[in-house]
Amino acid sequence: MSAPGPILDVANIEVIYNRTVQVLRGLSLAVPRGQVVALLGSNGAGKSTTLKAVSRLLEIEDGALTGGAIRFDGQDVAAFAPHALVRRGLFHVMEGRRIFEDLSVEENLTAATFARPGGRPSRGFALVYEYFPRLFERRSGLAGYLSGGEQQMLAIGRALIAEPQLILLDEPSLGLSPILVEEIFSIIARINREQGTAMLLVEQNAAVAFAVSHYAYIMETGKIVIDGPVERLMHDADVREFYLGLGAAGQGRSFRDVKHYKRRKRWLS
Amino acid sequence: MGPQPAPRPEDAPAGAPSAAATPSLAVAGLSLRFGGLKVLTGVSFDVAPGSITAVIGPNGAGKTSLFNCISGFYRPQEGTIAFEGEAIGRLHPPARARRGLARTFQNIALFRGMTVLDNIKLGRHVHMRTNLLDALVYWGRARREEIEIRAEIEERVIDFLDLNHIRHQPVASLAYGLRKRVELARALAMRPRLLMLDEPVAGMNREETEDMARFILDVKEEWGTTILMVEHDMGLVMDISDHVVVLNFGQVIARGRPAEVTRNEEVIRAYLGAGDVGALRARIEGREAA
Amino acid sequence: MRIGALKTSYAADHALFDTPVQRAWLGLGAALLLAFPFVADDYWLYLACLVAIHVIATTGLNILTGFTGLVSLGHAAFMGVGAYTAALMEIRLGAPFLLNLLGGGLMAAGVGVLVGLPSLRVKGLYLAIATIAASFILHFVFQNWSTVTGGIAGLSVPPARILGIELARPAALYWVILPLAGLSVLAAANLFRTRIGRAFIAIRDRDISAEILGIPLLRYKLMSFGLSAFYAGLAGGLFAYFFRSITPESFPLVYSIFFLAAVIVGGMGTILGGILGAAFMTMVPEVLKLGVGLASPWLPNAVAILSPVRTVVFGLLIIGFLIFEPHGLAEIWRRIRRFFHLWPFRT
Amino acid sequence: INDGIADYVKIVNEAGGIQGRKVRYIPEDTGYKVDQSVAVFNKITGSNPVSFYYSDSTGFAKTINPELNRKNSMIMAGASFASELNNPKAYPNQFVAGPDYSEMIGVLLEYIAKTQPGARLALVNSDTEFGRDPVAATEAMAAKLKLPIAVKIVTPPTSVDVSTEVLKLRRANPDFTLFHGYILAPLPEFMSQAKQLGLKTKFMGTFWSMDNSIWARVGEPADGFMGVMPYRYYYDEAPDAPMLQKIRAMRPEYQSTAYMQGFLTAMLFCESAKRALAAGQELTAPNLKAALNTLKDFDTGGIIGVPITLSGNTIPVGRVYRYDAAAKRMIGEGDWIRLGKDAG
Amino acid sequence: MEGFDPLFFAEVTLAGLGSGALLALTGLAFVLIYKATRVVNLAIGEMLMVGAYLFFAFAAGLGLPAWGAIPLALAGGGLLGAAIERAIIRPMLGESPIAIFMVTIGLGSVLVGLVEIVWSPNPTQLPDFIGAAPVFLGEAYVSRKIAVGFAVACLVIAGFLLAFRTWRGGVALRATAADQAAAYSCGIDVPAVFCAAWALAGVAAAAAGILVGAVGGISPTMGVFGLSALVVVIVGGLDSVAGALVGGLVVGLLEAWSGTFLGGEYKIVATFSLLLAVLVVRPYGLFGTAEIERL
Ligand SMILES: Nc1ncnc2c1ncn2[C@@H]1O[C@H](COP(=O)(O)OP(=O)(O)OP(=O)(O)O)[C@@H](O)[C@H]1O
Ligand SMILES: Nc1ncnc2c1ncn2[C@@H]1O[C@H](COP(=O)(O)OP(=O)(O)OP(=O)(O)O)[C@@H](O)[C@H]1O
Ligand SMILES: [Mg+2]
Ligand SMILES: [Mg+2]
Repeated sequence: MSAPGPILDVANIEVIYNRTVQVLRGLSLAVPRGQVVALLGSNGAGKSTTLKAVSRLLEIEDGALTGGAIRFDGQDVAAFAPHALVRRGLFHVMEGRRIFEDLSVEENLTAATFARPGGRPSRGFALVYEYFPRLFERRSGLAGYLSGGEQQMLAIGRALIAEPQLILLDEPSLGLSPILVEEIFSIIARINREQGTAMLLVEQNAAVAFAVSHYAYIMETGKIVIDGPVERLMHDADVREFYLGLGAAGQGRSFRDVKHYKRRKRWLS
Repeated sequence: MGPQPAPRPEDAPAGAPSAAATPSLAVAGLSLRFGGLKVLTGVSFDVAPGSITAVIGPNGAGKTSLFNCISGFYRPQEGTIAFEGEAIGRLHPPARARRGLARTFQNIALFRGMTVLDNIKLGRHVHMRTNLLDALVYWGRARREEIEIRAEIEERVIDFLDLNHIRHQPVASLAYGLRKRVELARALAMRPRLLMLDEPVAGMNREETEDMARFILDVKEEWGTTILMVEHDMGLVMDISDHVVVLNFGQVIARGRPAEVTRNEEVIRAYLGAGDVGALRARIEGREAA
Repeated sequence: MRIGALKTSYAADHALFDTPVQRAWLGLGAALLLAFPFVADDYWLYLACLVAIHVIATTGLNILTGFTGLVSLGHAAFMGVGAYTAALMEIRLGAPFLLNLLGGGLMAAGVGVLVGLPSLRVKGLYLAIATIAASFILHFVFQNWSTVTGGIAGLSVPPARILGIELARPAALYWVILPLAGLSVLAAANLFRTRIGRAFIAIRDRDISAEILGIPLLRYKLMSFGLSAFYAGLAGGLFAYFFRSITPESFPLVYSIFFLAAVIVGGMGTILGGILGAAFMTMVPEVLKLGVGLASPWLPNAVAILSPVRTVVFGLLIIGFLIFEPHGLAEIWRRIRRFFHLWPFRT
Repeated sequence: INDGIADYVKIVNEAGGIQGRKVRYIPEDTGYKVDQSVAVFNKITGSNPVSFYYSDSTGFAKTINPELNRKNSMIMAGASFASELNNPKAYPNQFVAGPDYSEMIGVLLEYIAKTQPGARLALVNSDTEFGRDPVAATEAMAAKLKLPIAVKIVTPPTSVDVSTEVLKLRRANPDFTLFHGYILAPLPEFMSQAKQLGLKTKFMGTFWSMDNSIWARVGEPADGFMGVMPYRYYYDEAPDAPMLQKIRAMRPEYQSTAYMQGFLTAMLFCESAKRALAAGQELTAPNLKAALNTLKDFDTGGIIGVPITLSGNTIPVGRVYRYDAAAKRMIGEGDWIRLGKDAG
Repeated sequence: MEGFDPLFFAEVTLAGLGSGALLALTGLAFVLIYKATRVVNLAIGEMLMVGAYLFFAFAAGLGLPAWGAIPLALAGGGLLGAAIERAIIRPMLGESPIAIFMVTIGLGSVLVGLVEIVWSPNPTQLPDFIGAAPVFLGEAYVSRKIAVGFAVACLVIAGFLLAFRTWRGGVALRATAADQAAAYSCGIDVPAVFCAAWALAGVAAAAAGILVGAVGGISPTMGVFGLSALVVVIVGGLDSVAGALVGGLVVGLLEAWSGTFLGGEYKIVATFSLLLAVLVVRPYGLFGTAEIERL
């Protein structure tokens, strides 16, 4: 690799929707090459918005980047159209899977071949089917009728076709059964390890996210509030309480015991 | 409402289905097919009045389809559904709603063009009498009824779910977690006797999940509403449900108290996996090392 | 600047016009409309009546398309049904004027319900096209059921009478048409304060979930079709008495498009939008004509290109509004109001 | 039309007006939409005292009739030749500056009966108010003249492809095919397909499809097309047509048949005003109409080839013309035909 | 009609198939746009009309021979399509289907008005470029123009059918239609796809326009032909190329038969009744894909 810097560098960005609602306020983060970085935060904090800003899909939703800079592989993403970014190796797996429901599984993968500059993935679809044998079984069925987990596999499979340098993954565990969460995350870890693909992972399930990530950021209302290597964050008391649901002593806390009046997060006050 | 002692599943009187009381909901031999695809096969289970029953199972097992059968959107080819002793299998969805079946949806289904308050009011629809003529004239019955339900909703639902500050906002502008809460509010406005929740905490972090858990428990305890819920968050299911039904490929593979179910080998194989993040991490790292 | 009004009861929160300022404006508007016939000439009264008729029809279409989300391109045909019914009741039965209007409305509602029947299965734009089909079939009936509709030659309608007074001129009809338009709009506004209006909107936003929440889809879709067609029929009845002659060509497909355009230009799903849209779209050709009149000294063939220019402007208005102000005139009006609300502090 | 009216008005005013009164002409475009026309009517009559109104369409003529009768202050003529208007009882204040559609067909039928007795006819009409107007009357007249009708064809207003209709025509194999309710399309296609099929039938049309310039653009396939025309063509150099010379002097380029129609209408308007004023009457509708009805063998300055008489609400005259592609002109065939006079 | 004449019936049927092919070609233009952009384009008839007028301008106005004027007119149609996409469809991305549907209605009106201003509202004829010698199939007569139209339409549609089977662009088209953001994220150049779809549709519409104009003459109101094409695509299914072909032929036949055996005034009712019947039985047309409705 030529450039030594991080594959993705987000500096102080601000995002406004519909010219009225400011969602990001000076957010910065970086993804080193070949690493998995987790981005956590409560609902509506702006995690998905951050990813959309990076992949430039923001404009479609009437959002605009009003400040800061985003550099992918050393170049400002503002210089590229969304599809051009994809062809340069930045793939965004969107929230809610967003597979093409009335295309077959294989056609969904074909659609992703547009992400390859030459049009053909170097190993065809073999790589995808190797990671997700289940997709191979259902390759000619309509994607709309896949189960949630299979759809998520397909969404990640599309990313693999592109052979990207960086994958933005938005809540891959959303609505998946525990076993599938495990499976998907194992594969995510495997892809990162075997292909050397860097990932920026947005996740609600902090526990599994920590399991695959090297570094994590936690954001609230549009900015980063804590960040650090996963090892360190896992021992932060607030993170343990609010993201992992662990009591001070480390044991799990039952939902039945949740008080009506709870301690609020320190960084909000 | 202050913190109350939460009854443990073990000592809840209606915790497990008992032969004596009429079950709130009784599903028997339900089968649903789409063309050649068997989505549900011979599903049977009861929901005890006043309990929280969780339906779990792998993706595509047919949980949402089961809900759709119960609320009448899908027509199962075989089987019966009885609600509080009455067979409702042939009723149209609105008729079921009128009998007290309310639900939320897996992919939030709020009405984007309405405010929070109107969305919630819509839940009262089935219990209102205003007809077209009343509505056009407005003065008289329609007005009386509108003001009546407004008062009831404000006092019972909006205060209860703490939605005061957003009642006049259009739902489109709300954050995800709040939308889920508005959906719950809309279902509660239907004065449900059975509340069906399809993945109420999906996409929520730990803290928000805790809030939702509290609301669910409060609904059960303060309103005495029976709850049937689909959820993948095993932490939540374990902690708050009284009874668990496990579906796999459209069939019930296990039933019972949460603790029993989680020990079931088949459930672990099909659904839970190791279920332990520490182990996952260890496995991933182990492989990395290898 | 106005300070936010505090409400002390739920009833107050439900009122249509909730502040004294709004009521004052409303009173002023009503007074102007009352005074209008005494200052305006025939031409302006004619336009006022036509606008009012279009307001009724547009509000009806707005109920169906703007609020219930069912696109209809058969609105002019429903209007035709109302017009023919009213005319026939007048000619054949000699029934009284207001009853004929009601009859026209009800008959149109019946036909509307019939046309709405496929709406349970046929969705979205497929439905829109099905209504085009219905409109052609109705047109065929108007044209070929000659013994009743007078065929292609149509029907001539005697002037309306109320209590023995003949209402032949716009100046006289104004006193019937305008109150009817007012009542129609008020009734529509009322509707959306109640469960029925909410059900319509719910169907527009997500019909399947609405059904599961207890709204019988077919019944409400048909209700919306029927009500919308009733408005069209009422407008059609007035049309018959206003123009005193109806032919199948009086209710062409472009007339339906005109109403749809009025709904969009005014603002889909707002009551005010129906009024503004109808008035705007009715007035545009007149303004254009004025413009051509002014231009004709310089452009000798201005009159000749007026017709195509009108066609172009009609299209551009639709496109322009949809692109630049999708929420229509009602939204512009709202912004203006907000501006004065906060004035002089912020824009 | 507009130009025709304007020109005649100019001629009159340059000649000092009607008994010293100038004539003012207010043109407005309505796009042939009834509500537009009514708006215009109200606008003009609301702000001007009007004696003559030129209307644009049959629909409008019918719509406004009650109002016209109520006002009783003006008379109206227009672009419509609808047979229905030829009813002085129902339409006392309107007239048609020419034959109505039925009478146009009548002219054609008389021509046919004269040149080829017993010829078989095909009637082709568009499915519009305009197209269906003379059908019933045509059948009656044809029966009277002993011309059998071999086939009746109705084309939908939007249809462009006429092959199936041509097939029908071929089966019926008529001697004459009478079109009514069209301006141009689909006549040329009918004619060229029929020629390909070797049909011998002769094609005929009515006023609105008789304009020279339309057929000039069609060119070759138009050759032999015939039709009825109540006025002379712009280029007609008949010696008894001083008005045409005047027109040619005013406008050097070809003027359409519609121009002639407008011109004649204006002429009749003015003539009626002249006569009414001469009789010392006010310009009210009954007076104007009465004045109009006094027209007996009135000389139109050659716009129409024979002196005209208003009968009922119309002027039932016309002449059959045939298009000659080589000359690029409509050429007169036979004499002017006056219905009800020359007919046996 | 007296008795049944098989030859006559065959001729009517052939004529019906011929005009059906023209309908199918127009339907194809419609389907292309719908497939890629989910836009129900009510202005398709007007695009067709503009295509015919462009040919008229090149052939009669500039006096070019047919082989020169046709490609120019087709290119013009394509440009028009692309321009429409750029100017009014792209700003509408993400709006409701109803709104976009209305925009195309507005567009139709603008096109008619512009043509009337440029070329006057009067109907005219296209210069003849097909020739007049009739074609006989066995004993049955077929108008030459109709025969040529049929051949061209069938060739074009067959070409598109083949392309959609094998060509990757077909997937891009459908993916874009299904979810623009997701298509972007797969590296598909969404604006380019949109533009291409509209341009291709413009070409197809212009081709149909030239053929229709050759048969029936041209006038600013010839866009109503688009209404019949609308019936075609509803019957065939909005998103199916094969559906356009089948629907076109079915509607063409129905028009021919009803026009001949019932009378011309029944043509429109017959086709629209067919439309209603199909919709009630198959709400998404004969070959259209049903929307996936899940909760
Ligand atoms: N298209 C949009 N228009 C207006 N506001 C938007 C839009 N998309 C998101 N928002 C608002 O921006 C805020 C952040 O949204 P975002 O989707 O980035 O949150 P998130 O952190 O991804 O939350 P979640 O966990 O629910 O996915 C929310 O308040 C949301 O309501
Ligand atoms: N309308 C339908 N037509 C065809 N197949 C359907 C339909 N609805 C559901 N299915 C199929 O039925 C199966 C069960 O789907 P369902 O949505 O009930 O799963 P689920 O248990 O809710 O899964 P998840 O946990 O992912 O929500 C799936 O394979 C799905 O593809
Ligand atoms: Mg998100
Ligand atoms: Mg589900």
